[in-house]
Amino acid sequence: MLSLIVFLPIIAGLIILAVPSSQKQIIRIVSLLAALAQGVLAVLIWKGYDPALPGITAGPGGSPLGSFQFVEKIPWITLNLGSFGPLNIEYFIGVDGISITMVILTALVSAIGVLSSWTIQKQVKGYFILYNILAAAMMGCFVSLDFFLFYVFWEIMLLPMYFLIGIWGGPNREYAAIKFFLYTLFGSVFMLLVMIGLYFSVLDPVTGNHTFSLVAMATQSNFIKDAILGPDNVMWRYVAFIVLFIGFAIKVPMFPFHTWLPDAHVEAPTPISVILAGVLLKLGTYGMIRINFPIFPEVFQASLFVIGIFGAINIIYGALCALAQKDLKKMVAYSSISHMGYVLLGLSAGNSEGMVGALYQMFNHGTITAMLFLLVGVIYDRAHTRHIEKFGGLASYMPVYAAFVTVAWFASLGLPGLSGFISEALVFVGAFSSVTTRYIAMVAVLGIVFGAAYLLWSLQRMFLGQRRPDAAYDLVAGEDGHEHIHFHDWKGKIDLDGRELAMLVPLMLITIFLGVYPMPVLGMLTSSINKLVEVLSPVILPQL
Amino acid sequence: MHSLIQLSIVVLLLPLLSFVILIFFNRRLPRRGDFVGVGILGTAFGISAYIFWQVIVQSYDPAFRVAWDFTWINLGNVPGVGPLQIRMGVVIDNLTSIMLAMVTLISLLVHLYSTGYMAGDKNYGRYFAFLGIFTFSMLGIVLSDNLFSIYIFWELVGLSSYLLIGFFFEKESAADAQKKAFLANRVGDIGMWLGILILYSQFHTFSFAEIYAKLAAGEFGLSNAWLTAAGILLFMGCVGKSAQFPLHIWLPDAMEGPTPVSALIHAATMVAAGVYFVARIFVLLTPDALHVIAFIGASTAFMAATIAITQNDIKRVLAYSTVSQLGYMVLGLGVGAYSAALFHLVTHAFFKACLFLGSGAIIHAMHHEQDMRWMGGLRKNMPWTFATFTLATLALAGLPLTSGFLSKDAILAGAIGFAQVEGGGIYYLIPVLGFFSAMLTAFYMGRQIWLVFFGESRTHLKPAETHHAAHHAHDSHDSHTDLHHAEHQVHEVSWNMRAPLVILAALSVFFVYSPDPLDGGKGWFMKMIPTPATVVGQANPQKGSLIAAATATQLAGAVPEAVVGHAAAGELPNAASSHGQATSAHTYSDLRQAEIVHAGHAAHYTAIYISSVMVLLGIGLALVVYVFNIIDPEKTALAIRPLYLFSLNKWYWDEIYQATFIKGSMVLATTLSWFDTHIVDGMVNGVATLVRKFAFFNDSFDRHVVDGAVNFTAFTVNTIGAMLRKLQTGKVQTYIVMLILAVFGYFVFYFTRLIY
Amino acid sequence: MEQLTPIGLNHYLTISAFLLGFGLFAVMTRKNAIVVLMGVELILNAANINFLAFSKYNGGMAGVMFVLFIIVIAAAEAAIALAIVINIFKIFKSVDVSSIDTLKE
Amino acid sequence: MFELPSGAEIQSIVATLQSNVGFFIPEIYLSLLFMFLILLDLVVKGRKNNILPITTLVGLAGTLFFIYQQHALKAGELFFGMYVLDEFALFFKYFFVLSGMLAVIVTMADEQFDREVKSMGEYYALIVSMVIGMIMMASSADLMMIFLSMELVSFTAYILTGYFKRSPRSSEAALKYLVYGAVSSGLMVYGFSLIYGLTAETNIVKIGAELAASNPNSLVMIFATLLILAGFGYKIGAVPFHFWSPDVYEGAPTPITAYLSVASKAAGFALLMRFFFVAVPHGGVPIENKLSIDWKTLLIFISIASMIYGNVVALWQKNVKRLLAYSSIAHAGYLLLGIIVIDKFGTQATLFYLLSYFLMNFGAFYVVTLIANKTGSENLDDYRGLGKKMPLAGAALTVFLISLVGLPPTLGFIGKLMIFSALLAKGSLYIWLALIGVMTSVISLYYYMLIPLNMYLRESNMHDDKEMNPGILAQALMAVLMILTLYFGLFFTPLADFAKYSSAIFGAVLH
Repeated sequence: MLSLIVFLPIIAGLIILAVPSSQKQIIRIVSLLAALAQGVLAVLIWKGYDPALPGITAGPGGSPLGSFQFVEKIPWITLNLGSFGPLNIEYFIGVDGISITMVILTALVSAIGVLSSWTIQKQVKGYFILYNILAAAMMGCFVSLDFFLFYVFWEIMLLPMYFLIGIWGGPNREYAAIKFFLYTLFGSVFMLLVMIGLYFSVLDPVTGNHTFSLVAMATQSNFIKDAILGPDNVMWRYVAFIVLFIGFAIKVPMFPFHTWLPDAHVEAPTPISVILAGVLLKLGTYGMIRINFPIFPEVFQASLFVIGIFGAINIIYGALCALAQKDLKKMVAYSSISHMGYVLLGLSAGNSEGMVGALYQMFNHGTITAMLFLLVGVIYDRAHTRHIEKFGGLASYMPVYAAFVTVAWFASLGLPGLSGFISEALVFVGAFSSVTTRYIAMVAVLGIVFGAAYLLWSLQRMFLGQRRPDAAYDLVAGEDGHEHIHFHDWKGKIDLDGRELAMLVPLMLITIFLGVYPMPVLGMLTSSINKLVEVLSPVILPQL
Repeated sequence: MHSLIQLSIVVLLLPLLSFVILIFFNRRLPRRGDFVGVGILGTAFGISAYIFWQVIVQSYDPAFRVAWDFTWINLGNVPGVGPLQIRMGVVIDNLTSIMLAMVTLISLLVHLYSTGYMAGDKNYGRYFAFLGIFTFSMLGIVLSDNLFSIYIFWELVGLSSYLLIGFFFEKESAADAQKKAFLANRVGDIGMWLGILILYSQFHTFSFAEIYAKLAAGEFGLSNAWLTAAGILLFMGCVGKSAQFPLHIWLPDAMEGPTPVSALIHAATMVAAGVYFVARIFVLLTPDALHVIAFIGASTAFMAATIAITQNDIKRVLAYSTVSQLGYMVLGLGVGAYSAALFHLVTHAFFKACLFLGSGAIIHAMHHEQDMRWMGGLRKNMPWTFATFTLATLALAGLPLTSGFLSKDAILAGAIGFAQVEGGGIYYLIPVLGFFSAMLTAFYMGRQIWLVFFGESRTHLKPAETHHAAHHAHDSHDSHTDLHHAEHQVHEVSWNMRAPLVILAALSVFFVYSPDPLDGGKGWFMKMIPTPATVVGQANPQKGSLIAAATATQLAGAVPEAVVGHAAAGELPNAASSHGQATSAHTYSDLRQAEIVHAGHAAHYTAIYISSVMVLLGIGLALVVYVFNIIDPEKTALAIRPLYLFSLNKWYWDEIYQATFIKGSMVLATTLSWFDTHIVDGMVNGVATLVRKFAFFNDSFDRHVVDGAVNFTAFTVNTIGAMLRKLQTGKVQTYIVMLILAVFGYFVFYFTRLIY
Repeated sequence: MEQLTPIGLNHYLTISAFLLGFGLFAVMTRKNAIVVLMGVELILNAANINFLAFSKYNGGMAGVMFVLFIIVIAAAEAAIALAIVINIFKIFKSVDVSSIDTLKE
Repeated sequence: MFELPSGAEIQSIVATLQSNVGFFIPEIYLSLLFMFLILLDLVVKGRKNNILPITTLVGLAGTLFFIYQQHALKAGELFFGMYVLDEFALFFKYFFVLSGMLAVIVTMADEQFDREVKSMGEYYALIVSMVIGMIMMASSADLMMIFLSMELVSFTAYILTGYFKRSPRSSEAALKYLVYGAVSSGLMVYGFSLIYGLTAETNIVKIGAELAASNPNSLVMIFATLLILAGFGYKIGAVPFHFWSPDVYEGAPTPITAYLSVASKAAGFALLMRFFFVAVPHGGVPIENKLSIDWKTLLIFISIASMIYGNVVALWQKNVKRLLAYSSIAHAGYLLLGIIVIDKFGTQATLFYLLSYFLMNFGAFYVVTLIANKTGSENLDDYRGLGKKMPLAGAALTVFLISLVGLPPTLGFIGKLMIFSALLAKGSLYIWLALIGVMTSVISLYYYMLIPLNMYLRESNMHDDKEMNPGILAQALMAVLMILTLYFGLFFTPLADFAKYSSAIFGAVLH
């Protein structure tokens, strides 16, 4: 089941490989079908998921079953390393509350992404092959419970992303692409070392061999006391934690490792921005939750304050930078930096409210930001510019578009009744309830105001008031007396057309529904998060 | 589930229904579906009236309270806390039922009125949809039984006011105003949110009842300073919504919205929500917090009044009077005159709505002329409007026989009592400011009445171009004005705009509230809304004094009401004996409140005298200036020009904020983004240029990769590379030299290491 | 002539060290390719002397054998070297090692 | 002083020789093949037809069979300890024969030969002789044998490098290679002589024992070690003995470049491992003695220098062959990492890495050759827009480069994984080396990606987007190499087991 959802895009990619590159429509349809099938599978998995099982650590008897669900555990590679015993790498995937939300999100966003890739005209075949590889890799990251497997998927993501930005991107794409690549690789190579170190420090309680299994690593008693990353080796444990954290923080991206994000977003084509903001950023925080924190709980406890500080910096710094942007897409990019800051803050709270909020924020940010980037893409397709100052008064001429933008913008600034609010609220509730991060939370709330400021300001400049003299569109008097808007060299529908609605409406419905009744998602999270908080709580630390 | 609860939920959801219908289908419905809005609100009002009847008239119980809630978010079994849920629910008590009736009534009237006022607007249907969502959120605030849902609806009313202020979004001024309103409210909301967080972090619940119970039980883990902070922070929400100083700036600008909206949202209901909220949390406010509140209220009342006297825009005068009146209410709460403040909330809602709708009628009739200088002599053309407007004005000015007199007077009396109890001194500033503002109120309202209704029409005096501008500013939304625009003759508005005026005016007369035209305390309202017992007291509840304990037992049932028998009564016999009927029913759990209320009643008549004098002074002054022209306003203005300008420019608050916060944050933002692109992204700025010297291939790619973030590394790496590759001379003998050097070099190195 | 110490191991070693030095010097400084190759021969011969000396003083024939092979190898090397140098001369019209540096950064 | 051997002794010597010949079949077979090729060349008059290469391929393939048979034989010393036959040697025998075959294949694909030379003459024969030399390098256990085999390899390499007689670059490369090689082998021999002086032995096993027994003067020892390392280092092309490699790699015919960069480097490593693991005593004793510490520190320096230098300088290259040359220097550094941790796991990792390097480097050079055939250039800028014109070649080259960087799911990733695992398994002392390793591989990403960047992200300056087809056979071979790189990247068990099996011989020596 899970394997299917992971490898469906790969299959689609192979099919596309066989299709002659002239058959653009077929290629698109094939990938769309794959994405939809993924969606269906995601729904099935969601239906079959039992929210009672916590996950995070092994269930009774050290086996993942009874704790994780849809588990597939097949020995993949077994070597004899002589003195180090057999090297076991397993094809070990499964979901718990944390990953299943992300799985659903990924399926949703990649389907949306395929739809919005419809407008891609250049080298369609190559594009969709890479796109499908990317989709598969993302899904794989979220379901893999074996560190080695996770790492493989994690690295596989880089190359398609590099080409997708680099070939189909904007004018400055080379720079953005290589920057993205180098940054993320820099983060992940150290992860490789930590992974190896962990392998030599952890024993699988069942087989008694060294193992890459994240499930085994999440239990401190499985560590060899004097191993390189064992409980005794405090110094290296700290180093490993920091290294891993930076590796993930680059993906988040966390200040000061965020500078690749604005470039990447500005250059990337719309669907890739959607994927990037909708799913890829989540991988950073997901990695922290799945790997970084449970494996080094005591270090996590020690660094709560620092993480919180960085979260607050992200929130406010991102918001302020967004306030100063003239390029709409860059503004949205900085807004995601700001919103991911909420996730970090929630994690740093270290209590259930905060963590649930963080996870929920990940999900909501996925949907909302996808919406934002799609909307940016809509206007960019028409006007070929994203300069905020080059519009004005659009609301009179593109009412539907304006309505969607308004909802999306308000969702992004955390208006109650829309999903973003609940997650931010929970994050603050958690962060404030924990004594460590209380004062940080007090500062971070300023982000709420700045967030409202840049969003409302851009809304006003683009949609309200009158057309600006140097606007990127002209007004022509229609036959019915009213003025109509006209973009030069845009043949299509002025207001949102069917395809765009098909992308936006589902996201919007989800946003509103989850804003009114969050339990469908939260219900899956809570048990896992409570378990996680237990795992992380200082009381069960190994006696160093 | 109690039947009233079911009804109230229906009331809550009906306006939402109207919103949904109208936002999606208004273009398909006849008359853009305005009848849907009016009809639904009519129903809602009917139901709320029934609830009002049930609660207030039928069952005469000051402690009436029914509540119902459900699990909204279930966080499961949280480590360290146990099972944790976030619950949502509604509560009905006397105050709620009164508010319900008031809100739905005014909303209904405004809907009705708007069918006339907004007729022909191109977004007519959307307008009613917005009114619907506003009413929904407002009722949500009224009914919420916990802080979280109040915060949610709090933001939602903010949204709807944002949408309605910016209803004519083609006007830049409107767009600015809506943004300003939303942001100012957000600032307030931050404080409120933090206050909520403080309470939650201690009790892991949002529900009023549970929080109060736990507070009274002394479970508040932090110091009392935190509690005071919580109170003040929560009050910040009110500061934002009720436009208290220093966040009052948004309300006058909010007049960019359609006038009925100003009446509904920015006069009667939403701005009053702040006061309502403070009343809800009244019991957890510590004395220090109350002092802050009182002072802010007083200063707001005074400042707004001083500004109002010089404004020329008819709506702006009313807006500032609204701010000022809200100041009164906050002041009232601050001094502990709980019932009086809420009483004033209700009365003010009616007469201020009446005033706004009246001004709307005038503006409508004057073809969107808003400047009082160009009005005048309207009483002949618009008798109905004149009559109702005048009545409401008298109520606002607080002349006897009006509702305004009763409530304002009670507040002032409370203020005096408060001052006495707190031991005079600086505290006397509060009543003094109150009375002075009363005079100013009377003055500027008199001025307004006179400028608008008396004398001769001054339309022709208006400079043409401004007139033109004013007209064009508005023609965006109104087509039929253009027809009438040709001839300038003013006439009375149609029935659907007249009826609301009459109703509201009728509700501004004293006997609606109290048999005694001079004492609201004798009226039903203040009997039904007694001052609840505080759950904090002056002393730290942890001390577990007799009183606190008693309170706790009382509050175990979460009844925000304290009938602490002999315990307290024994302590204050005089309080028990010499209260008027209003309070004879209850004695108070802590001395301070008791004394204040007692002193307030003692001060009742003094208050009446002083305030009447003040009001008469004010009106007299107005007459002197504007009727008998004994004092020429222009001359005076010139004589005290600095003061005049100060008032005319609203104490320069906008300019100050513009210069400090807005500029500040913009500068900060630009600086940071520069920092981002140049410093963070280029580690060291000079590096980039330095590196270009080393950059060998000169296409953009490398120049870029060489500056930029990853590229500090790239820089060092490249430079090293550039230096090392010099070794590759292409001469084989250099290579050999290198080889020999390497071998013998290491040998020497090893040798030296061997020696040392 | 008792002050003359009999020729000992260290004499051979010194000689070979000198030879090595000369060889390296020639290889590093001489321009003519042929001379450079002669330097190489010097180095090899330095090794040869070492081997012979050691095999004399440590006993065993291995060193001697080694020397034989080295001499053969040196001859072969010389042959190949000359071929290449001639080819170089054909192309560059010079056998100046230091001037042949077209392949470089 | 040397008494003559008696008849009986001579008899026994002859007997041993006879008995040992059976262990020597592949080498003999290859020598026959060598001669046969020369004769065949006389027959075909060096005409350019596929007879010679095909024969070579078949012949080499045949060798594999004989090598396979040797698995059955019991490992041991031959010819009085001159020569050994063990799994380690077998591994490299396969390795060299296969790389020889690949070299032949690349040569067949390379059209440069048609332009540059009239007759292929003894070219293939030389390749075969080089294979022989390298095989003997891998299995020689005596200083003399080592020297001879190395020289055999070197000489053939000189000739092959200068095979384009009329091309100045080729000839210059040959000259530089010759001079540099001669000097460093000379130094090595001098080092040998010193060792011989210290131990009076030429067999490395005996040398090891001798050194362990008598604790020699470490100053002389380090000097000898340095000189010997100069010889080995020049074969493996590690800093600071690498200077010849960029020039030679650039000048030599591409197949030879590939061959040198893979095979002779591997031979150098085989020699290095055998010599130091066996000759330098460190083994059984838990406390490593001074010698091993000395040369280990030496190797650490060298490997760090190679990793940094190779990757950093490569950033500047515009010629793809030269770029790959520098990358091969860097890879020498990574390989040394595996040797530095003196244990079985490390050896296994090194051998594994050699295998992966063999695959990806040959692949890369092969694609470069094919591209050069079409564009006639190895210049980075001429790769613009090739991604569209030669889709498969582009994809394959990208895969090989990614593998060289060491990203999953490729073989190169597993190679790095095992090297780093070996380091980390050894303990915290070696983590810093691992850190340097990963850092430098991040740097390497940058210049490796320059090639795909030019191929895909940039438009070609000449605007004809017609596909260039390198021919079905070449396509197929590329695809096979690419798929192997990916497949073994995901399922590397067989290779890893083979590497372990081959490194078993050091079980006695290494703890």
